[in-house]
Amino acid sequence: MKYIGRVPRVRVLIRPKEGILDPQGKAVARALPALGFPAVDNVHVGRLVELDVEDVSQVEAMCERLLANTLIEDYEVALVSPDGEHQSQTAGPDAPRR
Amino acid sequence: MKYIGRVPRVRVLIRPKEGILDPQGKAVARALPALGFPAVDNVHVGRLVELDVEDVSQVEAMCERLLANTLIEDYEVALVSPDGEHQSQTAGPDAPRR
Amino acid sequence: MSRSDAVALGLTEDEYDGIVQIIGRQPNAVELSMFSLMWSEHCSYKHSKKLLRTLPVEGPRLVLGPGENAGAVDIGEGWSVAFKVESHNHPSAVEPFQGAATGVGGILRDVFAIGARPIAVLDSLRFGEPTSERSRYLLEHAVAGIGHYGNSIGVANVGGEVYFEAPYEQNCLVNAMAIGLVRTEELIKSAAAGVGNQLVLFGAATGRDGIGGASVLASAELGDADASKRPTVQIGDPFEEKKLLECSLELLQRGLLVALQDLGAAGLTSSSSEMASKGEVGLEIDVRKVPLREADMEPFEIMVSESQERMLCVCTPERVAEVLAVCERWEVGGTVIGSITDTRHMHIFDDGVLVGDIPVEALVDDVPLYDLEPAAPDAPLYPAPVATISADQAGDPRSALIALLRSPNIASRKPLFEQYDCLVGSRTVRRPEQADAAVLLMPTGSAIAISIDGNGRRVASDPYRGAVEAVLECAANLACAGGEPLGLTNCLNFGNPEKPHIAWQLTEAIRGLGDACRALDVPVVGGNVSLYNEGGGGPIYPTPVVGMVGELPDPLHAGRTGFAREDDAIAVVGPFTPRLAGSELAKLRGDALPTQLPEIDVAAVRAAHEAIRGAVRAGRLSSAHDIAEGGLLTAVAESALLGGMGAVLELGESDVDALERLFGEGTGGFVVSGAPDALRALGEHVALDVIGTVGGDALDVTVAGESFVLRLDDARNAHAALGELFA
Amino acid sequence: MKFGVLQFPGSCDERDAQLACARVPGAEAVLLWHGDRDLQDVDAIVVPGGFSYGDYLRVGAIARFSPVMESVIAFANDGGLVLGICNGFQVLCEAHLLPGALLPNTELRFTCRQVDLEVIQHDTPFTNLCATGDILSIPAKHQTGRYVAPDLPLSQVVLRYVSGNNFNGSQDDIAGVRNAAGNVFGLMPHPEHAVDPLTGSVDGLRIFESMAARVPV
Ligand SMILES: Nc1ncnc2c1ncn2[C@@H]1O[C@H](COP(=O)(O)OP(=O)(O)O)[C@@H](O)[C@H]1O
Ligand SMILES: [Mg+2]
Repeated sequence: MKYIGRVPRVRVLIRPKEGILDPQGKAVARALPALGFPAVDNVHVGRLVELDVEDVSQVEAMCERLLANTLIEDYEVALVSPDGEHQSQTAGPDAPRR
Repeated sequence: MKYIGRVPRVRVLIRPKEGILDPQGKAVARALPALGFPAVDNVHVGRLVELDVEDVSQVEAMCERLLANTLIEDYEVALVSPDGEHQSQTAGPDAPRR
Repeated sequence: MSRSDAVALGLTEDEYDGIVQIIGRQPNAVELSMFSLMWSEHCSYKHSKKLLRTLPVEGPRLVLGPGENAGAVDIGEGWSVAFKVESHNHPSAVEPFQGAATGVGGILRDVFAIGARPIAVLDSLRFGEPTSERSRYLLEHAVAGIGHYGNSIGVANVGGEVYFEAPYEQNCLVNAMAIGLVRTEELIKSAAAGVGNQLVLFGAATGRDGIGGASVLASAELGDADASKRPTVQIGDPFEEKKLLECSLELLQRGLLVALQDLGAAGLTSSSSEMASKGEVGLEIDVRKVPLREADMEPFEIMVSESQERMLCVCTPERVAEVLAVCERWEVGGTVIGSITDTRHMHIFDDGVLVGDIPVEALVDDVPLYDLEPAAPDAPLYPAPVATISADQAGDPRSALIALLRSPNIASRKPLFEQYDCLVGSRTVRRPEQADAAVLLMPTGSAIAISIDGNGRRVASDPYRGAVEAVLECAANLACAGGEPLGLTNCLNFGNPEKPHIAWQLTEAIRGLGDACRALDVPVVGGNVSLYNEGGGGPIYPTPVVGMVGELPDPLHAGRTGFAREDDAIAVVGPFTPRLAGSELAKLRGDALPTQLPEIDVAAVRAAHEAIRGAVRAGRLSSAHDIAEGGLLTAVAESALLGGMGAVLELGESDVDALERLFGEGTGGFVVSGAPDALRALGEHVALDVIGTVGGDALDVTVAGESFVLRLDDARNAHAALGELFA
Repeated sequence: MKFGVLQFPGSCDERDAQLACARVPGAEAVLLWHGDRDLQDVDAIVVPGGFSYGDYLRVGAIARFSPVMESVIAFANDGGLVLGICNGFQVLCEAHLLPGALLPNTELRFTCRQVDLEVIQHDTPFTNLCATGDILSIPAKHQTGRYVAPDLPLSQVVLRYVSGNNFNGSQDDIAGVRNAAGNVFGLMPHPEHAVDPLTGSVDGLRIFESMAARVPV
């Protein structure tokens, strides 16, 4: 890993599960064309959690227990460098590919 | 670009600007140690917007006009492939590096 | 589809055989999924219908009784008030925020489905003890979900109740009651009529939400591997419902509809077949016309989906364009999905291909009704509550009072109800904690009083008398605000009725409910039944939740709970015989539940209600509060805290034990305050005992020669204990 | 005096605002549909409370782009009086008619509570019937009312929460602000819910009456 001696920064993306109603995504999808952005599709709104954590292997457990509501949300965990680039990533057990 | 003939999928990460109180981040930071995850720091909670858009160059304008409120939020735009990997990214005019 | 498919869907083998006999062949997947839902307890009331028929459903002010989406009572000048309570227990146990939110959404749709504008919501909640992490989680999220939906849609949440008892640990209860306002002549029914008329589905698109039991079909048909086809949690979208509400009311106001019906449990299946059954007609539906959120849904999935925020209406063919235009103005999707026929069959098509054909009667009316086999238990059904205070604490009146004020069943509900908008609509004359019932201004210039009640522990102790008490407590709350009951709704939350002891609880409770309603001359306008509330830990306390709407002619004279004037006299009023058995104090010290509650003289209690109501309406009382959990002293403390004024109490000699006098519970008692003359006048109509004076900043209590003082600040700290659960 | 009250999909308090306006002697109030650009010759605009467009994405973000808001922006730039209440305040901030933004309450919870507000400026079109230092008792009810405005000039602060009443965590206890010109005003508490002694206090009525006092009849 790149950041030996530094605490890794982790990014968690949390989205409504496929098939679950996403009222926010629906509202944004309706609004964008009216603002002059017609060619938009498949809009979804989710949450972003970023944190510094020593033991990255714990993040999945954090997601399962607190950060995501796995009944209705999928999550995806990525390690980020300080300039925001991805280093690696893992996804929740049954994250769909959208 | 990789997806000639396919509509690109774009991911927008929206975060509270530095210096703006982030009570959601704080609440997560407070809850995690109680759940047995003590070594967590610098937690922030933001929004994730994902959409398919033909003309990716429009996304910055969408962010400025609707998706983010640049008085209080920074945003970052990334192109994603269908398996969730980053292809490239741009950040809002004055996104800080955290 | 075979017997085993039917059993997997929750039907019995006999029921399956009955279906085969009625339709003369084996049902296919679409038909069996429709039967399994319509013949479920939830839709058919097969274990409770015979008992419910014993409830009184007539009254001079009744406008709409049980059977429609909500009941309604007349409040004069051409206006009616519609109301109903409903449970959303299981979805809330799975996902408390969305479960509670969609519970509110569902009961609101019931109210605007009859053409009434929803004006208020109340909620009735039961959780395990807050010492359990899971109970705290359920509480926090259920309250947030109720607030989210009601606040966002702009319907005031004006009251409710919450109890914490161990038997609800595995099975929380989330009941919501909605109140609506409607011009009586504009009430609309749900009976489909007019062969050739069109069936329009409007509102949200249909997804795989809440495909509960029928998920078995999904896995059978689609293969277990296809995880994305699994049924999903219903997500509430109050914004969509707000538009749906305004759209529905505008459609009605323009006179465009023949019938209107909401989509609730069992989605399109139950809404359409019930409309057809009531109108004695047939229906054709083409599922491919239903707008879908996910393109690849099977016909049976479309028929049973419980996606929220959808309505179904019938209009004449000439009106379709206008109906769709109104939908468009409100940005609500609207689509013709079928029409009315004279076949008295449900014909389900998939893009023109017939995929289901069921006689309406078979689906809706031929469901077998079961007789219960009640048997009184000969051993206690529930373990004694775990003691949370010592015998010494319970024996000392001052520390017992503090413990009671702190008790989760008595502490101030402010941390909950502050999360609800109680004001929107500009009708709220009495907000939570201002009076024992919420009071709302009506367009006639008069007002209504509303309350919801039901102490499960008392019903567990004595199902008949406990249910009578629930009705009386609700009416007592109304009386304290000055309201006279017009109608009652109820939600019967019980365990598995196929078990004799649960059947006994249910039978006895419904008998109590009926007797109490008859004794008060209050008709039951509707309600809801939620059975099989049992987790690993055994059945819940039997919990009939009672909601009542009453009227009061002059909102200026709505009653108040809190003391309001220094030097007022304080009195105990009514035929009150306090008993510690089954009380909150008994629970705190870990006493087992009694096997019986004291006999109730309902006529005397009714007379007390009338006396209190008369005095409140005449503006002669400064405060009125019924004595409930925690007994007399708790009631006095609550009036003191809510009014911000102390009291000096002097209880003389009595042969009743001091603890029983101070903290014993029972029905028929009130604490009132007012000018000494006014109390004397009240005492001519009802038993009344002056016990003290309002004033100071403490509760200064002398009972049987012993005195103690509790400063209001200390009482207030104890009473704020629920705040810790939301920290 | 003719008030216009905007109505968006998801507005909740628009009828309450209409009723409140109508309590001002000689005033009438009409609803203005979000999709119409015509302001019907009103003398003042009220952007009411509620959850326009479900408050999805970000409070007020979608409503500010509705057709009626184009007219309201022009009306405001012409010096017309515009009052934003709760969600209306959020919409006006998003539309840049008022400085700042509203963020989730520090407790992250919806809270409905009667609050005390101190009048900081009485010489505005919205508070001219108050005296500086007056305390108004008005209910507040929202989940996203933490006002943040990094460079707000003090001169634009019109109302503050009295100490102990700022449950949302607003910067410097700011409860109500105006624009630099003074003709646009927004606040999180709901003056339209404080206009009738039967349902609460009447302190909110002074805001509507102040507006009428400024508009030549
Ligand atoms: N779950 C709830 N939701 C909304 N309001 C509630 C809830 N629980 C209690 N309240 C309100 O709090 C106040 C006090 O409640 P409670 O002590 O249970 O009253 P009571 O003893 O008369 O039944 C009432 O105004 C009631 O309507
Ligand atoms: Mg009561």
